[in-house]
Amino acid sequence: MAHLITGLIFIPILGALFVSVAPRDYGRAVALGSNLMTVLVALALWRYFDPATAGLQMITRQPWIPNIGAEYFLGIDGLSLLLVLLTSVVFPFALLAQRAGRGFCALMLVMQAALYGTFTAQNFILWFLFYEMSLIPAFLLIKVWGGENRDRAATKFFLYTFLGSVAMLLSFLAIYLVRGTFDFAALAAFGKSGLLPGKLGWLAFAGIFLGLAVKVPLFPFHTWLPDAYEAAPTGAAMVLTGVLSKMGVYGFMRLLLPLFPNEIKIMGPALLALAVCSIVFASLAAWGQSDLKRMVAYLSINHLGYCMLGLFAVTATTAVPPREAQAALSGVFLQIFNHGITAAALFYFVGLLEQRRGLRGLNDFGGLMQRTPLLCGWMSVAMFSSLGLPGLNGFVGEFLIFKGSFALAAGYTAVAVLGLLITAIVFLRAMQALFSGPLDESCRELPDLRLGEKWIVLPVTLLMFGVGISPQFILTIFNSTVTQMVRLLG
Amino acid sequence: MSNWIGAHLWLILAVPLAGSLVILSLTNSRRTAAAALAIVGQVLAFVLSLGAFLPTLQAPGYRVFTNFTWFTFGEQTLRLGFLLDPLTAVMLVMITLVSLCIFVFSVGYMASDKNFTRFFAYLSFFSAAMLGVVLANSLLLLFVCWELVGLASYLLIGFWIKRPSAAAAAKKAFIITRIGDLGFFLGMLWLYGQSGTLLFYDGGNGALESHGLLSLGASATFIALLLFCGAVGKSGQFPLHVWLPDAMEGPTPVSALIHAATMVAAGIFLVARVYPLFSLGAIAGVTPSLTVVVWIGVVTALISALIALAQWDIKRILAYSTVSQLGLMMVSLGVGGVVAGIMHLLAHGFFKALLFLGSGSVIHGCHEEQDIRKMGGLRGRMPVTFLTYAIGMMALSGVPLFFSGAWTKEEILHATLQWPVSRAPHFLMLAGVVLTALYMTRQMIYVFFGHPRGSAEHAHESPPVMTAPLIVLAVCVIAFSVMLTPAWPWLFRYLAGATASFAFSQLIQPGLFIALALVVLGIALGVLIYRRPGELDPMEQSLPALFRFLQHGMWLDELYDRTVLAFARGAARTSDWLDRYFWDGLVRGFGALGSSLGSFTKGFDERAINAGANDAAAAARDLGGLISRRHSGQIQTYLGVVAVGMLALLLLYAWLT
Amino acid sequence: MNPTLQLFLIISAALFCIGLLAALSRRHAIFILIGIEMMLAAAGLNFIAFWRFAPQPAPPTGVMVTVFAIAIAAAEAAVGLALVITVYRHYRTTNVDQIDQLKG
Amino acid sequence: MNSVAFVVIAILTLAAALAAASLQKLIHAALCFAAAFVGVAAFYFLLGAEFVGLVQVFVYVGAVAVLIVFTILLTRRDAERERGFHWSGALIALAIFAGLLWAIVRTSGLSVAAPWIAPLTVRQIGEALMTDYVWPLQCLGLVLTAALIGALVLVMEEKG
Repeated sequence: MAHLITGLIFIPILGALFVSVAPRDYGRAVALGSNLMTVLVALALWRYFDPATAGLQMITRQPWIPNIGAEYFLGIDGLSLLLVLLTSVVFPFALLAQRAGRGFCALMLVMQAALYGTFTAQNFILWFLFYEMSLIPAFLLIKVWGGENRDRAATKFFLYTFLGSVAMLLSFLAIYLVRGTFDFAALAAFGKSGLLPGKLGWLAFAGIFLGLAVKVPLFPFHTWLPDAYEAAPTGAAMVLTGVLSKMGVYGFMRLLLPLFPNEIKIMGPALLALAVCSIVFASLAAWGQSDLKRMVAYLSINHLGYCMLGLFAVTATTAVPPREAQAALSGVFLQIFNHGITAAALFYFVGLLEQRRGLRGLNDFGGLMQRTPLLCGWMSVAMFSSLGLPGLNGFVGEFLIFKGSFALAAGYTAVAVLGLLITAIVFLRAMQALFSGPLDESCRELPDLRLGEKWIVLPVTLLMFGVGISPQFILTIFNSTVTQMVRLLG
Repeated sequence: MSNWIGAHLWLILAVPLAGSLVILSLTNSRRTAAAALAIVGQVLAFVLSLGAFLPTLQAPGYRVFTNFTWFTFGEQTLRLGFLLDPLTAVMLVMITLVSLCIFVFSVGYMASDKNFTRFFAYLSFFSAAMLGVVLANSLLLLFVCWELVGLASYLLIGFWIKRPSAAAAAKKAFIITRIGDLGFFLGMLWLYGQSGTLLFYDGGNGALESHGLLSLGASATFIALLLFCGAVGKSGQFPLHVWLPDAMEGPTPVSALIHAATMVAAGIFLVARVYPLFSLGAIAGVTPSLTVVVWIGVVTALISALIALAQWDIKRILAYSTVSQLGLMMVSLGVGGVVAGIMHLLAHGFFKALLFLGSGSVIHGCHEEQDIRKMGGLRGRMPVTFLTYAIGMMALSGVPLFFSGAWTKEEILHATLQWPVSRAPHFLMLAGVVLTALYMTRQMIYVFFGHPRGSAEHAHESPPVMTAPLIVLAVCVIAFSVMLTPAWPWLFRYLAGATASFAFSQLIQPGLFIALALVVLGIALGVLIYRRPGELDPMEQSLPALFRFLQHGMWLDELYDRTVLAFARGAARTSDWLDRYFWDGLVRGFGALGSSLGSFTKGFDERAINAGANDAAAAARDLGGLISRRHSGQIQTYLGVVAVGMLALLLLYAWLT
Repeated sequence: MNPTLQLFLIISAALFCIGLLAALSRRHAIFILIGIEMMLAAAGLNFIAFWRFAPQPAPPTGVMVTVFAIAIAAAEAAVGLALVITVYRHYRTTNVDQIDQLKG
Repeated sequence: MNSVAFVVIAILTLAAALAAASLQKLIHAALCFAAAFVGVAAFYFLLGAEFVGLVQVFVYVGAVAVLIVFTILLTRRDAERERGFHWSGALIALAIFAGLLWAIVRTSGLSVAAPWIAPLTVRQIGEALMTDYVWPLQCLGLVLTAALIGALVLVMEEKG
């Protein structure tokens, strides 16, 4: 049982090896097979996970390089399990979405392993190893299989995230030199009384913040994202937005919040302002886009902004009422999951449109509802989920985030609510341009959803409805983790 | 029975919802099945509503609720619930009855539409969502259903998807109501934060009960005003009323459903439902929030009645009339006449549905013509439509005794008279009564009297499937007036939670004469002015500028377009630009700083040693080249960057120690 | 006066910077390689010096690292020079200013 | 430790290194490079790491320097004389040297004299290599093999 997590990490790596030696036409099948196994393992993890216990579970702990405090230390709590499940959902979805060769599949699997590792590692060295390991496949996926401007986008993506990582690594080296451990839990214990003294503490905070803010991304470090998502192939874009962006949010929760509670409290208003800027500017920028993929990319920034808003609101006030903090954090957790599913689905649909039409500008389509009603219907579901319509998954998370953040930081929240409005405008504008009006000449021959595509869309859509109508099954996973986090903050 | 229905209130909305889902999964060719399913679902909902209505008659102040846990987060639970009280019960009956008529009418009206099944799926969904709004015992559940109502109206307004104008109107409706909903959302969050619950009634712990209200304190005013924003959006109050006339792009049954029974009533219902929040801390029935409600209502009622005078589209006239009547209801709620407002809402639901369906019948008969200038003389060609329409018109204008609108208007005017703050609303509403009679007379004359113009020459009466609902609704309008007379104030007392008795002497009240005089004045004025209907409106002849001003809805759309929208679009463009050039540049600037130091390897000696004094332009060009050269793959540049990074680290070390 | 650790470190720093100078300033690929080798040697010198001046008895870690570093440097030099020859054949030049195909 | 020897070696090494970095003719630079590395090896001897010093001489002077000379000869058409020099590189190098110097000087506890030391025998090193460092050794073997093959492939490819 304790080795389930190890299995989770190594199955995709083995899968990647098998994919690269498999016959050319079977690469994707092998990759999907490997994903089936990881889904089963993830389900087993879920089955054996005890939601009533707050701390780490299913711990695997082996010494690795004792000289530098590196350990092979894996374990899951509610947050980790949530992200592991998300990874296990999004990767098969992405692999099914993209008709791809062996190289693509192998890289995707390596990235999957890295993500599982990132979400379960409890020692910085191990975590950082996985964190960086995900970067290289992502870079290559954009660079080799990307669309227009892929070279520029890939380099930009790599440079931004890598510089962020370097800053983070340096900060952790400083922490290690002072505290002598890389263990998250041990470091968190120092956090309350100040992890590092004076200037050094601020510097380390800034470094880690920078690394994570680039990854999320948080305004104004987000400019790599639209380029990268625009250039990335559909499958990679789905994974980038669905899971990779969550590494940053996860990092904020796992590292910054417990390790630097004092610094983050002092910086609270500024951080909240950045989150609000993320929300408002990104949605406005999405309004200004005519390329569907770029538009969805900007909305992705906007939605992660909600996560950041909830997260920073929890830390922004000196005396945090536990009720509100629990609401905000639960909302952030739910939003992580919801955004992963919904944004991936949106990229999938944009990919379908692009695949059929060859273009993906807002004005390259028109009147699709008459020609492809099913595609339009399902895509609308994803769009409404993203704009936070009640009954679909997006609403529950956003409601909880805003419930918490409104009580904790009312002014910021009131501005952030504008994001909800602008998101609605952006999506309705897109729907108007794509679906309604007279049928565009160029869209006369577009086929509707094929059988295989229906089966790909169905589970994800069901999940959207499921979470929207009865979110309890997701909330149960992390309720005790949230409670514990709030208690530590208070 | 009463216990059973109290515990199974969810069935009332589940039936149409299930119907809608089943219809959605049908193929386009299963038209009969779709219509049958929708109507059966609606009949069932109607029967269940009656079943819910009956027990509420037992005792004054009847209230039953069932609460349940939606989900648990952290250590708290979020609870939702369903509620049955007189307010809910009468709304249920009204909504299901009117919807039923509209469903039957649609079978005829939409008979030739390709997407017949989809239409009925949407209609059922709309009805389910609206029933949810009425049944909710939790502000959150109310909000959820409220948004779903918005979605359904979006789908229905934009139903004729090929028309770009329909798509634009649908978008406008959704976005403008969502502006109001943001206020609603914030108000809900605030209320939740303050009182810790969103349930209305929870055995003494609900937000509307003494315990919850006590915890609000001074914030109640703000919460109430924020919630009122939602009502302003949904009920088309000034300044967010602009979506409602445009929403006429949808099929006529949709207009009837949205403008009569359901969506627009939601805002009034919301204010009535959370009335304890508005009236918290009232002195003689006046609070700041209620005062805002009154003035918004007054402005809305007058503005839209004036605009209605200058419209040519038969449905737009009705739409502005709806806005005006909703304003009247808001005034009523604001001055403390909650019951009067709700009664007017019910009465309005019936007669406005009747008018819209009648206009649908007219449009259908005139081959999809909506311009009243091209109608005329339909009195003889469409007798049933004419008669029922006349009944609706008289109810709307407020002709006393047999028409429901008169009694409720009289109640409202009576309530405004007692408002301690100002008499102005009372007199302005009296003016509104005259205006209403005037524009309805104008419409009647243009449509049904005079000589046929344009397509009206080939007009024909609609099929029975369309006229039958008209007759049913007309009968309802007249029958309903019995329940509204002050002689037997049964409904009034029922809603107010008191018992009623019959007193014939109450039938004739002095206020009635004033109202009668005003209505007669309005109609007479109308007949006088519009006695010769033609291409040119009399007002257009005498006051062309004013007419154009009113015809274009006081240029409000244009005003919004030039100010708010232009600003927002500019902001969107600016943030896109900032993103591409400024933020990107700023962040990369730091990188550029490092790497230009690195790529100095090349730039430095060329510029400083070899070149000497160049002119400024060349220097600028070189600088551009310097930055773009960062992308060239020179190993030494990279090495230089690394070295500069090391220098930076050394400096950092110096700063730290 | 016997040389102290400080002196060795200064020498090592000087050697490193000379290597850096060669790697940054010269345009010939072979000079860059030479520069890199010098920087590596400077690092090795540091390791040995720290080992020598550490409180005794010290484990021979510094020595071992240097041995390994030398071996790796040799490998690196071999590959680097092979690259130089290949590039020279390809472009007929070894001047790195004219080789900018490593565009990212 | 002899301070005279130290000064002499230091001057020779640094001078040779500087020459290697700045001489115009490549072949001269390569020879100076070899000399500088002999100097480094001498430092190793001075510090009591005779084995490392020997390895340094064998590997650098015996192998790498020869390789460099061969390469120069192979590419000599172009490599005769090298023109460009980036002065900014010198600036950066100087700045870094200043920074390092500053850091070294202000770090306290570096002005220690060398303690007495038992000579480090080759046997000890061999034992360490085969026990504590056996894994790195194996990995290094792999790296060297890979480098060998890689270099061969790189150089041969053109002919095929």
